[in-house]
Amino acid sequence: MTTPLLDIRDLRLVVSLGRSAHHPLLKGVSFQIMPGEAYGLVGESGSGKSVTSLAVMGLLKRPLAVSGGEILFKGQNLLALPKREMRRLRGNRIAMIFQEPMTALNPLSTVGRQIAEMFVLHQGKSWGEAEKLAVEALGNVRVPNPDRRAKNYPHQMSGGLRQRVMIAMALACSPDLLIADEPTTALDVTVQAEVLRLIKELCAARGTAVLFISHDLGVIASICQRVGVMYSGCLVEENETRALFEGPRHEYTRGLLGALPRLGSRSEHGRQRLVDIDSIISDRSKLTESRFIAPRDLEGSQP
Amino acid sequence: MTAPLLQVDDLHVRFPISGGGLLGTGRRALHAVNGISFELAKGECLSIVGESGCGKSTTALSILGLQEPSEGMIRFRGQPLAGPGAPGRMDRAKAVQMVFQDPYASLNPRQSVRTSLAAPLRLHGITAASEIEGRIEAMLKNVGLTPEQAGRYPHEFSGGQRQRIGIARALILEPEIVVLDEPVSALDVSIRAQIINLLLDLQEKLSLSYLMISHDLSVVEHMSDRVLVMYFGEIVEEGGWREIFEAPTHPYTRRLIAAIPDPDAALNSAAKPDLYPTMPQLVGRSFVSDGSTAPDVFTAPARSELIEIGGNHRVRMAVA
Amino acid sequence: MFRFTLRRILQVVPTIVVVALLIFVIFSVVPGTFAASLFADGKRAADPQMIARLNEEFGLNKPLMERFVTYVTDLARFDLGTSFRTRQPVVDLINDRMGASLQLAVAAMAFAIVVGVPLGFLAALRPGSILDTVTMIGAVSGLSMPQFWLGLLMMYLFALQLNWLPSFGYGDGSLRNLILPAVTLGVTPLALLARTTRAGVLDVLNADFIRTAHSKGMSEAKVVRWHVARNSLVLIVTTVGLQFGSLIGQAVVIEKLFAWPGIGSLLVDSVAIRDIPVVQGTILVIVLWFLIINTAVDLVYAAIDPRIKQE
Amino acid sequence: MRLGFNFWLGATLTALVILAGILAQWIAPFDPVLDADLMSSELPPDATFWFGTDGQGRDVYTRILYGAQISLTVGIVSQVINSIIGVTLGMTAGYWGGWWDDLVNGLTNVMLAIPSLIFALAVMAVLGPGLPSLLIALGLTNWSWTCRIARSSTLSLKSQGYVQAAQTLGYGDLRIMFTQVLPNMMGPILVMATLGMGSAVLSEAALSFLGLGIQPPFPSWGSMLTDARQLIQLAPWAALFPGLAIFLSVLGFNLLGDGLRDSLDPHMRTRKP
Amino acid sequence: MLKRLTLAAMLSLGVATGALAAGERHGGTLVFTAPYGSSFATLDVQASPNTQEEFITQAIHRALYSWDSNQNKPVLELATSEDVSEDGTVHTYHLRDNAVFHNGKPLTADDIIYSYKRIANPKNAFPGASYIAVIKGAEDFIAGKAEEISGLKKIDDHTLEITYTGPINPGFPLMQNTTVIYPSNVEDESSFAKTPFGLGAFVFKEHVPGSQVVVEKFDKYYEEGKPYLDRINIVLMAEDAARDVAFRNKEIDVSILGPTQYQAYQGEEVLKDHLLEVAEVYTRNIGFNPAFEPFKDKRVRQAINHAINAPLIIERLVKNKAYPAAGWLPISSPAFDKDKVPYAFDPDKAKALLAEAGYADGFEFEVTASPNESWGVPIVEAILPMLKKVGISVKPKPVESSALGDAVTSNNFQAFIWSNLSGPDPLNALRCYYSKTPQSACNYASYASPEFDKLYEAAQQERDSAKQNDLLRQANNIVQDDAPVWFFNYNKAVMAYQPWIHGLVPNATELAVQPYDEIWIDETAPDGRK
Repeated sequence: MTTPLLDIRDLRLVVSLGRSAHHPLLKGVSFQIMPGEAYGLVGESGSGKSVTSLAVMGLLKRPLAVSGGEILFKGQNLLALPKREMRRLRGNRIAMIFQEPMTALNPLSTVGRQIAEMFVLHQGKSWGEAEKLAVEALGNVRVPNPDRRAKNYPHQMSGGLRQRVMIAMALACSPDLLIADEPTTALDVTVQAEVLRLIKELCAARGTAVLFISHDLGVIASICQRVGVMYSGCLVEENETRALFEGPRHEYTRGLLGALPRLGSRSEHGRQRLVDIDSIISDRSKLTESRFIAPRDLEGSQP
Repeated sequence: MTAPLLQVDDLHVRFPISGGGLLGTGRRALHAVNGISFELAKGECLSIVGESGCGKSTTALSILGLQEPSEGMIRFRGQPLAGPGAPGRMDRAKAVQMVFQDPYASLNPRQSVRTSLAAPLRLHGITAASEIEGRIEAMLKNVGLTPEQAGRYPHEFSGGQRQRIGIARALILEPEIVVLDEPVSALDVSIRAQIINLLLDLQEKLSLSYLMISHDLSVVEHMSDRVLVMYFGEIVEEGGWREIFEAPTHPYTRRLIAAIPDPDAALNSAAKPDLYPTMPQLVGRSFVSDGSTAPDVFTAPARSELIEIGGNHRVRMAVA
Repeated sequence: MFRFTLRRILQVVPTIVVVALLIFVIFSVVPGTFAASLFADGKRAADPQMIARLNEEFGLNKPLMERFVTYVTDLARFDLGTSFRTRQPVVDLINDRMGASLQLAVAAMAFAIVVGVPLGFLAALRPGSILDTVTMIGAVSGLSMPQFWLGLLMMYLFALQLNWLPSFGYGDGSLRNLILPAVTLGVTPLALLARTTRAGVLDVLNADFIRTAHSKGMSEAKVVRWHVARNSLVLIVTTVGLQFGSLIGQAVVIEKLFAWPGIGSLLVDSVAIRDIPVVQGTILVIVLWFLIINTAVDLVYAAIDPRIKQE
Repeated sequence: MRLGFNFWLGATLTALVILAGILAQWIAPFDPVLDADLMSSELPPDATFWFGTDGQGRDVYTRILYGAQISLTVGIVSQVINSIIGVTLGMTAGYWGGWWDDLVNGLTNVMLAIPSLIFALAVMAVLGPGLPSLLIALGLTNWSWTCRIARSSTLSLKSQGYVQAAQTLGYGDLRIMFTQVLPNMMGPILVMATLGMGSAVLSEAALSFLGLGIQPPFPSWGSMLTDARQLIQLAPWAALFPGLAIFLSVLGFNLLGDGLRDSLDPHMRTRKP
Repeated sequence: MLKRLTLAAMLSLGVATGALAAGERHGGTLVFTAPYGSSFATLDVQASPNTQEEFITQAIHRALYSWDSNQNKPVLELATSEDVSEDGTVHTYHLRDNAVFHNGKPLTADDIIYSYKRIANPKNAFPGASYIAVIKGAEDFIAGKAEEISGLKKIDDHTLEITYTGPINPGFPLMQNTTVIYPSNVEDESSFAKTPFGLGAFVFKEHVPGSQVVVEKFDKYYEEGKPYLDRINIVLMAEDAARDVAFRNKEIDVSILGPTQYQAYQGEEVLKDHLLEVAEVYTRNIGFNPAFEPFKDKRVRQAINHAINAPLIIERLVKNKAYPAAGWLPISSPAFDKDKVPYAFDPDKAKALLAEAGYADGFEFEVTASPNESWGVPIVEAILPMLKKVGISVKPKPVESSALGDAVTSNNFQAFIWSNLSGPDPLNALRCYYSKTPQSACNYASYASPEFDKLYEAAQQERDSAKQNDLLRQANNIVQDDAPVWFFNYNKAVMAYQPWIHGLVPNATELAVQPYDEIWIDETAPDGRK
């Protein structure tokens, strides 16, 4: 049995609303990601999936704060790491791409320079060298005319290209873990498909593990080997992707899957009603109190 | 033969873009919609799909009178709805209404639900307080809200509830056509199903005609009777939902469908290609674009036409 | 960039034309004449013949349309006319004063930038700190002070009580004379700059791309140097430009108080004696100055921000 | 809406000014104009004359109380005029667009290019000194920022669903502007007006200094300060208290405006110059 | 009458020139102030009617006559003597033969003819043309109807004959700064505005616009041993407060004081001994418009004069920097009646007079006023409660200074408050009450009194100055009795000077204007200025 690359243990997060009042955002979340594995976190808005990723990156800002648990990366607790050490990991070993590629890039700096920063920061390269490597990195994410594109500013690029720049930046130092927070939500479907394929292929080639966050079950299914379903700050179910789609155990997961209009599922005879999630879930407020359903509970073994 | 409920004939919309020329006064025209034509029948749900910037929203806005067409006719029951001889806002309001995409931006934060629903009624000559109250109550019930919630303000509602209010507002004047602009794309997955169900129920109950704008093909497949695929201002393919989804012909349509991240397809990687048989051979004809490179939006597109390739199924080809 | 520059410069033309028309209209209905103002101090008896003679000399008894045509044709030849009082070309008068005005404006702005921008920057980097609180209280107080009151206080403190600086006037144009008026005039732009810098830096710090920068593993100092500085510059440059552009106009009160021989006091004095060509010329120059600075700012802006040129 | 300390401090100061203005008739111990005894001129503050007397022997405290009326009138009326002009032009320009928008934009650029103090100076020269002239002068000079904000707010509101919905429901343009657009941009307009009140009070002082403000015997703070600057050595209180009154009331307006803005939109921090 | 003036003059002279015996010292820099605006309009002083330019004139230029502050009358300046014809209209001037312009040209009669023609030239529209108009034939020249001024006749280089329109004293008009003599050999007249050449004791050196004019000693000045100073900086400084600070900082050598500063300086040990005071020839007054119903009645006008406590206002508000006015002509006027008492402050009498006139319940009127602190809105504010006590409501109607002249000369007022020239020539001063003087000229209160006219016309014809003054004194008393105005005060001008300054004179026409060639600086001056 290999050690997990990322091992999140009972992570708790709060948003402080004043001197003593706290509102819990994560109520004890645990999951592991193996080296090279693509793990998906799926959930609706406010379920806590994005803050989980920010906690791993150490990018939580007030009023958000970790109130308990551990985040072990290669056995090292990131929460206890000195700032300087954490900086050395960030970008280098753990990289992240964000949802909005327009605002996530500095509008006043060329994309080439923004990629080059990675090489300067983590590999101690000179700017000249770094810019050359940046062009190479752009080529790697299949941006046509990379040397010309490197001199472009973000606004001169389409959304898809910008997201490729983000990917090039994130993968510049061949990190062990890539966190992708809804990286395709703002993109058109055809572009989304290309970006997803790119992430999948590049990570596979580098052996980079992926923590993929999305509200879209289809996207998750097309990229991840394992999926965790989050609801209201809790992980309610976790399973291998196929198993989860074919046999959801938790009532929330069942409701979610049933509520999804699926391509090709429309029958000959008129339109059928979709499953109303509220008709499946007996009581939303009790959802998170029910037991977390993990695969080992069902099969007694781990993948 | 009676006129179709809604008839769009050779609709063009061009936007003047300032900023050209030395003084910024030079104008170019952005061709947003390039001569599209379609009809909407009573009780039908017609969807327009396409990616951002393809002109689908502009088309909808033209029908609603929010965007002046540059050319072409829009007729409602044979009467012009836009352009010369068009009726005033008041008449159009009773013919076409719209449900907006963003439930957070589509309700006036300073008006209670009751005000939002009562004001249009008053505007259209219904002044009796009891009648107004009655219709509001009935409408709220229709969309799954309680009459007690009428006094509340938008911020007191969840996203799904807001969308219900938006639907209620669109329906309060009892229009025959409802334009649905991405009606569920801003909603959480679990809420989507409820709103889709509600829309389908209301269509049946009130015998509404829907014109839906969407990029979400799974929703489109689920709800539509007919589908128009738009690409850079033109309809590239048109047909019944079955034709479009089971026998997509235009390369763009095929790309679009192939790109849908569908869990079933993803998990059964073998399934997808089988869905689409090889492209039908159309002798002497070729596609103007395969939808992989963007055409210049500042010039009118190359000449092409829609070719009938089967019952109720047409696809755009270059003029031979 | 050339086209952009040319276009921005040409866009100034209609504005200046409208301003020219506007001030002609305003000052054609202003009560009082220069000739009558000669008797305002009561030091000589009014002389109707002389008033009539002067009014004729200045063409004030011609019909309004005729005067308007003269005004416009003169302007078209960049001729601002001749002063009633000094009988010199208005351009010369303004030339004489422009140096002092620029000195004052540049000194005030330099003071505001040198003090305001670093304060705003530091305040933004440590929001809620004592420095931040003090800076922001100082800034809002600075914006709430009647300028001439502040100038008077400074005059009495630094010139009379402490005897550190000369209290008034241009003197031989040395820095010592410049300090008090420049500091007084600089307080408002200083307060504004401190506030906008803070706000601008805070906005940048909250931007998504700063989160990206942090996610790259950048240190705080590098984030500020590589990403915050340049991006917040856009707002700072705009504020500096707007302030600098309007400073000459705002300096009227300070110039009056400190007897500073700039075009602001020229304007006020000329209004008082109804020396209309000077009034019109001075306002036009002040407006032109504002427009030039703003155009320059736009160009700098475009140099900083590549998005502008594409608008 | 969370309102911070600044807002409450500003609100308190503003409330004090308003109270002083409203209650002046009852709480002022003297008449601001007629109770002038030259024999008791330039007296330092004491139990009778809380803030001392001025060169005319009038009670400075009384005049400050009455001065609040003038300052408030100047601040509020000029800003109401500014807001009406700015909102009307900005909203219609943003809503209708086209040549009207171009025209309003051009006009706004012209107004921005003329420093407001200079424009006010010109208007005052034409109309002559006095309160009505001052209200007009200050009311005509500062609408351009309001206009810009109204225009950009309208542009963004115009694309909001509820405005489009109102259009499809058959509302007329004016009805949409007044029921859908205007109420939803009142926040920033109110902020502009509040901050504008402060600058109007300061402008009044500056114009008084240049001899073009409200003229005596009206006890406006600006003219009190201007008159008293001659007495700065003989009767410093006559200059100190009006100066303080201006400072504190403008501070009040500014803090109030800042507080409102921070609570309305934390991103709208950049203040108009 | 001269007694009172000389007394006042002597007092101040004693202070100012008391050290004369110690011996005048040559050298040094005088920092003088020009307090009437923030700029000099032009260096071409013929073109400027402003007091501000007199500070330059005084240094650089000379006119045919000059004002002798000690004798309190105009005296010959550029001529050593004059012959006057029997009827008093023809004056033959014998010009100084040692007077040289700064550009090297010696003074001749041509320069004077040239200068007067330039001033009267209709194309120039110079304000001084009105003064030249006293020369015969000048009116036609000004109107453009003649090529020459017929009254100007050159006898030889140093003899000039001038024929006047009447038996006037030409000293008053021809001593003005707008009638100074320029050299006739300058080609480009526009250069007068940049590099002026004159006959004065100082040569123009530098003009820093908006700041100062610097002049330096002229070696070939016609008066032996003068000037004493090497250099004068004439500094612009209009703000009282600024001047006060600068004076206390010893940055300037003289300062004209406002009322509050006068009071402050009097109270300060180091400053109080160096104040030069003089009764200037201006009368502050509120003019009543007889077209306004209540003012038709003499009793109402007298009542107002009785109702206002002018001495109190002068003491408290004007800080004693004025003399209560007894009538129109001021203390320094040769026709001043020292026995005439001012209107007494007597509210009861005022009420009685108002009741007699039918205004027992009072009335309301507006006073058009500029912001001037000594004769503007503040004074109206001060009379407001006083008149209220007799039932009259006063409303100030504020106007800008520049609009005051317009309002008054166009007869568009109920009442106005102003300061008006009432000297030094009493004949000219009382012209403003002569019924044939147009309202717009200076008969602002539209005064018309047959008795006054008779006395005035007699005075016009009288060649003997003592008799003339006697006639004018009687005429002045008629005006006082009729009260067409409220007689407020005569200005007391006060100049503070640094202790090392000597040679200042009490100039009743304008204290701020001083004969620079008389001034000298002693050893106690600061180093930079010695």
